[in-house]
Amino acid sequence: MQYTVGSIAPIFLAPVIAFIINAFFGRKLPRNGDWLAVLSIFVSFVFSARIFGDFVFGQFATDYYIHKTFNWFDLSFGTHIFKVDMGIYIDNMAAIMLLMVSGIAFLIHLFSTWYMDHDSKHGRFFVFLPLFTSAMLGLVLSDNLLSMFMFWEVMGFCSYSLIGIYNEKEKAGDASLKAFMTTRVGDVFLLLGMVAIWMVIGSVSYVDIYSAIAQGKFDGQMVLGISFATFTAICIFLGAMGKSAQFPLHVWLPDAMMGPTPGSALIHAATMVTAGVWLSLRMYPLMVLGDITWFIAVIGAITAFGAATIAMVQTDIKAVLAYSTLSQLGYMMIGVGVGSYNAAFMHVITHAFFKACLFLSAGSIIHSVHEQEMPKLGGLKKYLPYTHFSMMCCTLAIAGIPFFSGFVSKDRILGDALYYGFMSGQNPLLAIVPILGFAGAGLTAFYMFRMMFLTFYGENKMHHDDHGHGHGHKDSHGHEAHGHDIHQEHLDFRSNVPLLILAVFTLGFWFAGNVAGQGFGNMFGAKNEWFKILVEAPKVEKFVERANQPFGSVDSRDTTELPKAQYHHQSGYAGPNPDDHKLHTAHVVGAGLSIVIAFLGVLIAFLMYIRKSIKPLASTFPGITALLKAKYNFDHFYVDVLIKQGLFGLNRFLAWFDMGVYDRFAIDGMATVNRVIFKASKWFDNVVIDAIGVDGTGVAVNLFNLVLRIFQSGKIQFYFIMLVMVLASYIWTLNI
Amino acid sequence: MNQTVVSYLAQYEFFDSLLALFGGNQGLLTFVIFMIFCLAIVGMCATIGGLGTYAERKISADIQARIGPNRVGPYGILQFLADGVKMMTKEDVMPFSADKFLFYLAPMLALVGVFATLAVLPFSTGFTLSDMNVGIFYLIAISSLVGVSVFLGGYASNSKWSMLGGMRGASQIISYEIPVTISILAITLLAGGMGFGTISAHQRGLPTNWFIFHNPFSFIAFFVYFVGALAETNRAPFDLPEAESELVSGYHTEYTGMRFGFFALAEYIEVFVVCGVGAALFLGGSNLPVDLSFDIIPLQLVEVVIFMTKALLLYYVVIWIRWTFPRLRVDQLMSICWKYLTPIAIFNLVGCAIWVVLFNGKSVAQLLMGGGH
Amino acid sequence: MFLQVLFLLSATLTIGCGIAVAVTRNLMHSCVFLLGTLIGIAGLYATLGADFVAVTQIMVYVGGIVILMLFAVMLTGGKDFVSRAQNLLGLAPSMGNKWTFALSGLVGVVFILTNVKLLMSVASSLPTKEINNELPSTVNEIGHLLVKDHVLAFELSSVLLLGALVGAAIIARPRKQ
Amino acid sequence: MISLTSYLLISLFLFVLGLVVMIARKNIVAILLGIELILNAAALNFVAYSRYVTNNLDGHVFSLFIIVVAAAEAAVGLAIVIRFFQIKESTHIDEATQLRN
Amino acid sequence: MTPTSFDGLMPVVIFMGIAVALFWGGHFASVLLAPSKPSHLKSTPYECGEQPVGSAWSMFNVRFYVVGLIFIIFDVESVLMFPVAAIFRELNDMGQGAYALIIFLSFISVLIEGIAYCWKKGDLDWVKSFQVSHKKRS
Repeated sequence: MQYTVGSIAPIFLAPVIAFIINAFFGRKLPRNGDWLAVLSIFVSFVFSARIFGDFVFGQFATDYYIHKTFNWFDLSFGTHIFKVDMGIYIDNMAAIMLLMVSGIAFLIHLFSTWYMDHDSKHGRFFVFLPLFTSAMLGLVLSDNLLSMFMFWEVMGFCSYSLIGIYNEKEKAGDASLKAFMTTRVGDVFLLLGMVAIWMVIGSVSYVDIYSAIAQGKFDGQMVLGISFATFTAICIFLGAMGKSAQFPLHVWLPDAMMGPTPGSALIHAATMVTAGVWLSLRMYPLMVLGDITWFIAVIGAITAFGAATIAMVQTDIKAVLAYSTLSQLGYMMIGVGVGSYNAAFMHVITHAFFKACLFLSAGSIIHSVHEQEMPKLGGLKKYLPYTHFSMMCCTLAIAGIPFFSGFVSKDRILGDALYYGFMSGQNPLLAIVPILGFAGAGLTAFYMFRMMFLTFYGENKMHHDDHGHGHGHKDSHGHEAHGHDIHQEHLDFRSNVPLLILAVFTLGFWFAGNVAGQGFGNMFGAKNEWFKILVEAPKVEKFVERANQPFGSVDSRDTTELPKAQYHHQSGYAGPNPDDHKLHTAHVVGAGLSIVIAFLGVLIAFLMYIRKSIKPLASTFPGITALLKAKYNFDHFYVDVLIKQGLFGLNRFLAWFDMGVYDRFAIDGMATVNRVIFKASKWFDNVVIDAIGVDGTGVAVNLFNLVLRIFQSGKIQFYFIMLVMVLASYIWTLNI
Repeated sequence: MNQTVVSYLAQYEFFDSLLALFGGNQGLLTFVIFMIFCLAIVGMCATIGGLGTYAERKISADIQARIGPNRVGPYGILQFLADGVKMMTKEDVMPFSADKFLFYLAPMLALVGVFATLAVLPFSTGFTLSDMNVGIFYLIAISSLVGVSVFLGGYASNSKWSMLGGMRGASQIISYEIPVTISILAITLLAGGMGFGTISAHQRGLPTNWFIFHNPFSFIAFFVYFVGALAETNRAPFDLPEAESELVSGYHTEYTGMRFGFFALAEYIEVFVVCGVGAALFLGGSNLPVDLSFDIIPLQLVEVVIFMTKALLLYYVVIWIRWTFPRLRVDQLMSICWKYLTPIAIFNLVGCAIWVVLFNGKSVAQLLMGGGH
Repeated sequence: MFLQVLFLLSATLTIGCGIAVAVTRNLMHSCVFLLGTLIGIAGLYATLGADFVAVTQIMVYVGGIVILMLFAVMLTGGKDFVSRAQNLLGLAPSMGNKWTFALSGLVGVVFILTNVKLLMSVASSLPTKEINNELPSTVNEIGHLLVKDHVLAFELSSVLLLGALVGAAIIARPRKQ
Repeated sequence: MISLTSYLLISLFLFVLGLVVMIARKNIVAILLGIELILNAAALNFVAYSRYVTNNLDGHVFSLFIIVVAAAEAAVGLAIVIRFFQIKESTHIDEATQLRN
Repeated sequence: MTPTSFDGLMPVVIFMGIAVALFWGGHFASVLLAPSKPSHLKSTPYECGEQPVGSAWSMFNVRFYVVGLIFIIFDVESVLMFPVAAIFRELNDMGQGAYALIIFLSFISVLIEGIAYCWKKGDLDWVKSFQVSHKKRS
């Protein structure tokens, strides 16, 4: 197969072109150019599908990859090498990811043309949506951290714009700012990690990093008292945490549902949050080298469980889905942490499908009934049969019911986690990972079915109190909300067909190659386990001897040289390593356990909300419910404690210092100093105590204040001074 | 920065004996040769500038059916010497509220800006003082010093008339620089270079090879250039900065004596320079109408004469225009520049570019005669 | 020999006028001294064989930016204004006094020292190239670079200039009160 | 022969002068003058390196673009100054304390 | 023996030197030759016989600045076009004429956009700019 850049670039460029055209001429185009966006994503999808076909069904060996670079700039002279290459890097993982992103984005675009119809922000929405998608595709295509970081930031900007698209609503503005600022925290660390990597190996390309790891270039380097690899790995993982909304930096994601629902679908499913997981997977060798996988696993477990608990008490459909995303991201991180590379990536893919479908279904509901508070919904099944069907498929998938994709991927992760926590001889405290994981799985089943039952079953409350409530407070639709004659849903290629297509992919056998998923034998033969064959953690050794392909070259490597690896299910676990048996056991146990837990969760939900034989949570445990409703007070902590108490407090203190102390003692600035010194010397003989006690203090405070005032001056010229001084001190200290 | 008058002379044998005279010090010899030529050119230009004032008065008198200067020398031809002596002996008055530093600096800047342009003026193929690769571009650039000097002269006087004239003058000069530059850009595009040598080499031979006749666009470009050049040198009908009837004398109202003389000198030399540039760019420059296979110094002198003839003919046209057309209003001035000349100049540039691509750079004459060199 | 003379002249003009820009109180004079500095830098470019850049320097700066600055000084009165706002350290009543100059001088000295330190370390590792006095024309090569290697920057610079034109025209346009 | 270091020193000195202007003077136009000095110092460095270190004219192109950017910056900067002056009747930099009005 | 290529700059410096020398020479000549009887009235700025009121260094119309602004943008654009124009024929001879034309025309088109914008907004009108903008707003 001959690959040139021309056959890869359209994946990324088509949405960019759509973005540019829509940004400048969108208003003049019919329908604000939404068809253009859809078309461009379809072009991406076609090109991605070609790559996917070649990598998965074609003759490419398992570890085949395309890597093309061009020189971005080269400022090296003499012995100073300062050279940055940009390029594209496609391996199996990227091929799968590209297809997933472009495919789901295409369906979401298609759905959005229906959902955003007659919306005031229709045009702007279709400016940012293709850009968002293109940034994600570019991120997947990137061969180095730097260009990845650029796309990363573009995505950050796009998510900011999409979340805050109803910028006339204060809440949306706040949410978008929150998303932007919170991810910035992670990005700073990511940048730091990139700079650190650059300092050691002089490149941020993935393959360079892999080969540097293989060659041991990271060994023996220390920074801040910890090993360099650990330092960089932590920095990069913090970046991933910000983007993937892991535990301390998770606060932005639930608020991100302020935007239009398709935008949320894109953020939650295909693009934004998976970028962090993607980065962790790409940098997996570094994480292993830095020995922080246990940290990743713990963070993931906390996120998975914590988010699941919060999701139990949410009443907003989208909020439930948002917290379920958080929870599932936690599972992905658990997967990365416990070494279940394959399953973690598979969970990215499966989750993308069912979460996109869930969000689109929620969008469908909201668009149909203009309500998203679950207590006010109910009995929608007969009005929205297609939505109900697809949402039910996805719920089954996310809950981990066998035969569905979520079961396959999540339970592989959980099986590995079980092994990791109990059988691999790790620190016994790490048993918390599988415990929280399984608990979270049960909760997932519970809250998802709670959502389903409250929304689609029971009696329809919409007919009774039409005027009791206002609009759904999310999307400002053009038409009035009070005429709640819920229209019977018809099959429409823009509104339901995307849902149904996505629902098809919630079946497990697409990914696992057999019907049941792992742990129950291979009914249809292990050769269909394409996912396990194709995706594996990067083997860093093979990157040591590599040659850069120039950007314009045709990919001419002999692709059939290496046979495609075979995955033998039996031999895979029955190898010479005695641990393999334990692993197999763990998987079987884990699978069984999770099925039981999942059905338990469904049962409780059924009893609680259909049969009503168990009292709802709120009445049983009011305290816990309040805590959960407050989302563990994280927002309160960040806003009230960190910002209001900490930052504002510091501000107030400085202001008090400025106004109260400084102005009282030294109104005239330097003149007072002089006067006070003069007085002090004059009165030194007779009023020593007075001088020291009163004026001396004044002088001291004054001088101290002078320093403080300098730092708070707000004068641009002073900042020039500081800039130069800091730069100079930096250079002198580092002794460059 | 390659061809200079020194490198031209160096191909003759007497250069070596000259070099021996200077003890082999090539740098010194270069300097001396340049100095001689520079002084000669300055002398010539000063004379032309002086005669320009005379010619102006005489021609205007002819046009207005008067006699004009007729007392000093035969036909009053020594009038300009008398004027020069008069200026030198006039009292030097400076307004008490003037900015002394800038008051001195302004005429000097004008002189520097105008004189520096003379370095690249192509009097002949060999006697071009310095045929830089960026020749014409350099000329445009350095002559923009005049704009600064006009502004500073007006500012430094601290007189309302001067200030108004200075502001007007500066904005007029910079405005008209744009159509002029773009017209010259079209010629650069046709000639494939900015050096006067390159441009001249493309116009060798019969007048059909001149750039003015190269294609319809360059024909228009010449007139755009000429009008723009008139305005850049503050000549009538664009002499608003020094409009006698409105602004007394514009930016040099407060200048007397020698410094006024320098402003006037700079202005007249600049007119000569833009006429020379027009001749060199559009009218074939110093090229003989026939291609000769040999090159001797007298031939260069013939070329100088050809160049001067063309330049002075343009100079005559400039004076002619001054006494024929009424002065523009200031809003007309601006609209002519920005709404007529600049779009036309851009149109010409685009046309020339397309012409070069379509007809492979051949001129109309070459196309008509089928081929060319 | 001539090159050295030209270099010395240009360097003197550059540095001398640069100092004058910094210390002259009259803003109009500052602008005129800036003109000297810019012409000096053009001379330095010329000694480096960068004829096109040198002429561009004169064309854009002398013909354009300085005139624009002179206009701006004229339009803002060119006077020293006493700020009503509170100043840094309660110093600096108007445009620069001995305190600010002392402070900036200190900063400048620190900066020079730092840079000299950097230069010392870099200069040793700098490769030296054969310097020839016969320089080919830079114009053609710059032209080729502009249409080949830097064509995007070339086209984008026109957009930048358009943006600057539109933005500045909007800001500066006379408005009806 | 003139060495690279002499150019670098001139450019360094010019940069520092620009810095001094930007720090010490209070008129916004004067600060813009300082910025011009700094930009020129940078452009000079580019050309000097282009002549003495590299074998191509990329440095020239870079300084061309610096000049372009400087022109754009001066145009917009001075427009802002003029507008500022129309509002505040002053060009003192410390008067610039508000983002609106 | 060939002269060094920098010699081409020498006439420029010499001419500038001559200009400065001529200026100061003329100045000193006039100092020597001209009478000097300064008086206050003589050194008053000329205002057709009226007593000048106030300084001339007052604020001017902002239109001057707008003209300068348009000029500088066009100036810089033409500067950038010069090297491209200089090699245009060369490119055409190399068979890249169409490419060069596209590059060149796309650059110029932005220039034209600039002038069209200013034209439309009335920045090119010297006197009428107020009325035009007034009309447009009301």
